[in-house]
Amino acid sequence: MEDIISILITTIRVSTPLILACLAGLYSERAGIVDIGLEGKLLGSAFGAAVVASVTGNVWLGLLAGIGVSMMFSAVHGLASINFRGNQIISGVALNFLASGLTVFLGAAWFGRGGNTPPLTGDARFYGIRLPFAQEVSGVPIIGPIYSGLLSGHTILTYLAFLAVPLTAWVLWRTRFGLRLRAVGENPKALDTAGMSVSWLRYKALMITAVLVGMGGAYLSTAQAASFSREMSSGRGYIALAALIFAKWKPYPALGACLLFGFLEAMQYRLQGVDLPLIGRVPTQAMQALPYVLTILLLAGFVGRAIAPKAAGQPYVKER
Amino acid sequence: DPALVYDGGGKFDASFNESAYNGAQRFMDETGQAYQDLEISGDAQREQAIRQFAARGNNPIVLPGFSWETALRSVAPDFPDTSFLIIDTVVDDIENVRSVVFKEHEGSFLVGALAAMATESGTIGFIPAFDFSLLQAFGCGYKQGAAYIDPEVEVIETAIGTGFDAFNNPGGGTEVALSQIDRGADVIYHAAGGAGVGVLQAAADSGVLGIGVDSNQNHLHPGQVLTSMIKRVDVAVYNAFEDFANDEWTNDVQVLGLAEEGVGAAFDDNNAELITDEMRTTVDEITAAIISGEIVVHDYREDESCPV
Amino acid sequence: MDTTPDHAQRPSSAAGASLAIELKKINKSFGSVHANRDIDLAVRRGTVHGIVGENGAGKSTLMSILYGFYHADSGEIVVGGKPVTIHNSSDALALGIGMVHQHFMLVDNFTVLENVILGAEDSALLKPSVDKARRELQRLASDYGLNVPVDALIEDLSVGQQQRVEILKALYRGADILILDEPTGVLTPAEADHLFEVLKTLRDEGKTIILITHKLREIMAITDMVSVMRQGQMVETLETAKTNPEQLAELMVGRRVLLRVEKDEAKPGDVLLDVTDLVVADDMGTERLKGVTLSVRAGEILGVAGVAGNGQSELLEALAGMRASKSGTIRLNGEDVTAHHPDSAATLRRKGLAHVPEDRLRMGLVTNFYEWENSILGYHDYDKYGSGLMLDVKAARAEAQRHIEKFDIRPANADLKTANFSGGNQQKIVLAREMERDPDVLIVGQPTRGVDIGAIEFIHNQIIKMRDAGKAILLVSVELDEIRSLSDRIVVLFDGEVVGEADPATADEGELGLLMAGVKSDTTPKREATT
Amino acid sequence: MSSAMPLPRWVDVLLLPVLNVTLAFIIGGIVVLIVGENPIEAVRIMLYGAFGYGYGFGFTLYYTTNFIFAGLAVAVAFHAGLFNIGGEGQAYVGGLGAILVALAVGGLHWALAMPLIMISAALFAGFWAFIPGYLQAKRGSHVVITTIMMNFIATSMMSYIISRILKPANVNSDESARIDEVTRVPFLSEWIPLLRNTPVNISFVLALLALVGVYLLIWHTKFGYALRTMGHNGTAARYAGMSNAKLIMLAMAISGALAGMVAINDTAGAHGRLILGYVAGTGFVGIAVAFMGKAHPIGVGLSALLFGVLYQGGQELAFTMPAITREMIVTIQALVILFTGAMSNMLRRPVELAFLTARTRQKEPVPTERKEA
Ligand SMILES: Nc1ncnc2c1ncn2[C@@H]1O[C@H](COP(=O)(O)OP(=O)(O)OP(=O)(O)O)[C@@H](O)[C@H]1O
Ligand SMILES: Nc1ncnc2c1ncn2[C@@H]1O[C@H](COP(=O)(O)OP(=O)(O)OP(=O)(O)O)[C@@H](O)[C@H]1O
Ligand SMILES: [Mg+2]
Ligand SMILES: [Mg+2]
Repeated sequence: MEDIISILITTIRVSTPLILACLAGLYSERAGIVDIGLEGKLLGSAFGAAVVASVTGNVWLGLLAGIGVSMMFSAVHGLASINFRGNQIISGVALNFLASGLTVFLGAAWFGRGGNTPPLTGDARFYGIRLPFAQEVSGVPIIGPIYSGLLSGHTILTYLAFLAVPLTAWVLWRTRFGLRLRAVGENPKALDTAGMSVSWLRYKALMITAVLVGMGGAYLSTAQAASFSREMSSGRGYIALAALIFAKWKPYPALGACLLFGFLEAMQYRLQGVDLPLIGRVPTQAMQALPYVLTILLLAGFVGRAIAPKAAGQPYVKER
Repeated sequence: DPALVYDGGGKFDASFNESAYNGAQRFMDETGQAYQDLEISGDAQREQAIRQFAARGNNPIVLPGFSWETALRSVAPDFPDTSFLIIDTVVDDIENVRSVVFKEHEGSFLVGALAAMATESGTIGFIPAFDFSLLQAFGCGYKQGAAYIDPEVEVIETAIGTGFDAFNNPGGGTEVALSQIDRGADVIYHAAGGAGVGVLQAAADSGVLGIGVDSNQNHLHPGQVLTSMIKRVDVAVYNAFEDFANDEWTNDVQVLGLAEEGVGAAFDDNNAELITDEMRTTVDEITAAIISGEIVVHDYREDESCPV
Repeated sequence: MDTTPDHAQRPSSAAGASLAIELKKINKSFGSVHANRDIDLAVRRGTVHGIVGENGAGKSTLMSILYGFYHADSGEIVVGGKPVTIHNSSDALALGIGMVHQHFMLVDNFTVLENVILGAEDSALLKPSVDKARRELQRLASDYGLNVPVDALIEDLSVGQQQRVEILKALYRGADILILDEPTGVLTPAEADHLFEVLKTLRDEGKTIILITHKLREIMAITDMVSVMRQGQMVETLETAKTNPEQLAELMVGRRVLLRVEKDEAKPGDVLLDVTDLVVADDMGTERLKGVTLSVRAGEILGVAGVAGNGQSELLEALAGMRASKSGTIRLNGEDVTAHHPDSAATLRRKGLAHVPEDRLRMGLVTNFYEWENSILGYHDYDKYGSGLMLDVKAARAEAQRHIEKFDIRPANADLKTANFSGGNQQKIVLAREMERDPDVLIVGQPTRGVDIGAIEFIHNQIIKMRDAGKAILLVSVELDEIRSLSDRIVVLFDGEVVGEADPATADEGELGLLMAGVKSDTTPKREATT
Repeated sequence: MSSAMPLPRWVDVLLLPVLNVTLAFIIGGIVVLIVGENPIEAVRIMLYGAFGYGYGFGFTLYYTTNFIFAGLAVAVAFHAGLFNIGGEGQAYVGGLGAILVALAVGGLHWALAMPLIMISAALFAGFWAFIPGYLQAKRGSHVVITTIMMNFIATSMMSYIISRILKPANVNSDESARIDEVTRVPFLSEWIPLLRNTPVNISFVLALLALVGVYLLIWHTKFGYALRTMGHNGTAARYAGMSNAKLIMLAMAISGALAGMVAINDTAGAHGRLILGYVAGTGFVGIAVAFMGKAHPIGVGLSALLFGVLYQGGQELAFTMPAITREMIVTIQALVILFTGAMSNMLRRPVELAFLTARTRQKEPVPTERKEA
């Protein structure tokens, strides 16, 4: 039981940035903009958040800065793929490179620590929040470990990430914005001829993307770790993208997919060097490849053909 | 001028390369002697970097890291008047090369012993960046030290990643540390360079003890880092610069272990409260025993295996 | 059916009737193409105003300007007597202008309701708008006979129903002036009739309708006025009652056009294509052909009539070897060639089958290729175009040049990207490629879809020539006129089955129309019938 | 995209890319300014470092070789409508293929060994790319995702193989044994003394041949025709009787095999052994190279050279201007990709406009001016 709880706790922590990035990608791709630059945005906003948090000593300003950085990235991505009708994948790849170069370059120039920021302490980072009565309940069997151990004690960003899932579902299916968002990813012309601006709608979606992925980046450097270090996003943006496809661009399945990837990672840490029954000791590297192998198997086996929003990846061309 | 070319992890990796940098910096501060340094971005640049420095007359040239060996072997003979220092591997068949290697396993033995004495849960952790032999040598020494104190102590070992990029994944370090803590580890030793920052952070946040590596990392979380396994790369670099400046350069192989004070456990104000007198005494005894040869610490690199 | 124009009752030259729309000296260029040149157009309120013209004459462009989709380079727009500037479609909608585009602007995986309210929502939350739209659609349905299942997904609707959704969208937004761009291209005669009934009702209520079409029959049947455009200019505006198809055709093309197909009696020979009990499923696994049996002889044209979506596409693809059949057999020249494998298209070609696909842009052409590259599509691995692995570019260019000359493809430049040819010329590129192989069997889908009458004349003549040369031709078209004038025999496809066979010489349109709607002599309609 | 008024070809293939690269450099220059260095001087040093002397030039060619292979890999897949982001992993696995054969035939003269090593590297890397190709063709899994996953898997797998299997006991670093000197792909310096001590080797010639080969493959073979048909319009390919599934798998395998040639340059040549993580981003640079070169071999060759210059010149820069680190080079790379790849239309409009006005002004006096190349 305790083992399971502890793996699940790790799962939640590891999943948090994935969920945020995955939902971010959902808004963008639902609006018809493929965002392979999630990785770069995560990295960039992790950097922005850590820099500002360490300079000001205020983690909330850091969070804002993180979001600000991903906003800038989104703006460039929007400019390239909405205004200049460029290839969205190339734009994303370019942003990933940019984040990987600029963060270290600027970080080294500003802090002289090879691109890393100074460690964050005190108010400059997020801490776990103890839910009400967590202390009191902790002794109760079953409920205790689940409530006090599993559910309590995460940072505000984790709770926000989980809240963002139902919120996204609600926005998508119950609001005017959601209707238009879904439409613009399927058939932008339908919106255009109905008198709405395709570009503006897509920019709005990209801004939401930026907010969410900015929170994800801030989580990496100010909640999970307590400083920025180079390449710290280490592929999470790509995993989030895979999760999004796996979830067929739907919010609750996206949550499920991210938790699954988080769980695989948690298991991977857990099973290293452990003698498994029948199999024996599996090489570390095999354990570490497991989430990726499973992703491929799941994509190929279970999901079948994932049908993306029809207009995703295609620039909307409108002659004036 | 002397030159220093960093290994893959880059100048400020918070451990190995940074330690080399600190040595060079200290020399400059003390003597006013400037030096040149460079970070490389790929294996192809290794030879290029050395050759370029040598061609420009930089002398001596310091190469921290065993990955320099191949490049050094092809360049050094072309520049017989230039002196080279390579750290972490032995190149003894070329005239103008000095080699410095450390007995990391001895230092790790000490911190392993300290961890075994400090643990209350009977479980301690080791976190290498990824699975390769140098880091295994750290781990193996650590395990021997722990077993020396108490054979019952369990050592959990979890790698962060699979390649050099794992050195830059503090988030991974945090998660690995937390998962070890969840499994009961209450002292955790990392050999993960930059990612170790995440390990020590997680340990501090969770109220367990971390153990730093390479340079003295006790100050990162005062009172929450039990000790650090220091590896005096800085001293090796400093000495090289100094010897050259004083015309005392020797092309020899220096093996720096506990006896030479090339490795050791760090004690300072930051961890004073954590180290009991008894622990301190034990460490001193062990140190003496290792120096005298009474205790032989096995080096993983010799046969790629660990007795414990 | 009732296509009698009722100008008689309506005072068509009522000078007092106010103008709904007036366009003055509209100019619009795309790069070096001057699509609209000093266009003047006046549309009277409460009339149906037709616009005709060749492909590329500038009709759609003009209407897109009126609808705010394009911006005119110069000129003035007057709506209801007031000069206006229309920046975008919402301005147009606010002025009461609605448009049904040639290609529907619907979101396929949305419901009808969602499509209708999209862009016309009342509040940030959807619920109130949905409720309101549901009531409103009910009212519109009963007022105009525009019935659609409001909760169905668009992709599950027939084209005719989708078009109703488009009209409902416009009406829901309070459109007073309704523009329809080639609305009948994909409709059955029955659906077209129904559409015209709706349009008449709307007109009688005082709404103004602008109708773009290539079918002069429709112009004669429903419009009050008709404007003719040619090469970006407005040639004439006439009262429909005072003109005739021949005159309109000549105005459009600038020369006399033969509006009828002239052909001799067929001299059928051996059966070259023989299909028995063919069952074929679509990509989703739904059976679209449920046991089709038919045969085509040398020297005859078999017309396959039917409403789009009743299995024509699957029939063509199965015959062409692009789609595996679940059961049944296909014989070509007596040889069993039933495709079990989707790549057998190449094999069938070598056995003497040529295929002009329904959708030239999606299937028949690579628009990004040069013309010469498209002239060998499907035949690139013939020895003629290079031995072994290599491609003989010169030979392919020469082939293209032959096509260009023989089919009068314009512009006569094999090194132009295919995307830059007009629809009619693109169609000619495909036809030339398939016909020049001298195949035994030619299967042709929608050969003249969206093509102007000049090109239609040419294409029809080519098909007849092939027949007279002793080829077996299977022609699939949703244009009943085309089927009737070209075919020697007609079969009607409904819901994946052949529901009847007719002789084009004797069958009347009403009878065919009923068959196409699934009304076999005794059964009741399966799909939506005429309402 | 077809525009109503096509620009002359030279504008499209030469002027616009040059303008875009310039723009990227201007922005990069601003970043250089921010850290307090002189951008003009920086460019001068870079050019000197890349071309100014034999040693630097050798390195430029060496990098160019890698980028040509990586760029061609992406380009071939791109013509088939596939986006292969997996060059990195494919090149890595190709290294395994190269080293296994190179060690197995150790002692064999390089002229005989090289074809064997190439075939093996191509097979290994091709297979690594074939897997995503197969999954795309048969299961519809998007290659963009699967190639990314395959990169991660390659890292793990190779880490295990190198450090646990290939590494001889007597070496410290994680790398394989060395290839026999006679077997190793020879350096060009054997023939051209100017290139002394530089790692540029016979693979450079191979890369130039690959450029020609890919050109012929794409535009002058029937297979290339089929590939491009599918790349532009999969339905039309089906209509033409081509098997999309086969084409996808073949295109990916060829793409991977080209990426695998990086191993000939590095593993079998420059390094003479397989080193942990040796690809070091070359596969990703290939993406930039391919898109900047518009997936055309001439373009790929030129942009590979540009990146070669960036790399070698950047190294020179790092020597001379310590404030400018390797990350600066990555940043400029990103800007080049952004401006030449994703934002290539940004300057297009102004250029089109300029041409239109120039033309209309010239129209009356010189009506023949409209002729296009
Ligand atoms: N988006 C565009 N970009 C460039 N040129 C265009 C564009 N749309 C139309 N044109 C040009 O404008 C001319 C008029 O096109 P338009 O679509 O209005 O013709 P049309 O009369 O509607 O033809 P059809 O009967 O085939 O629908 C075309 O010949 C074409 O040259
Ligand atoms: N987006 C565009 N860019 C450039 N030229 C175009 C574009 N659209 C159309 N054209 C040009 O317009 C001319 C006619 O195009 P148009 O679309 O009107 O053809 P069409 O006959 O109406 O085709 P369809 O039957 O498909 O409607 C062609 O010669 C083509 O070169
Ligand atoms: Mg039109
Ligand atoms: Mg048209």
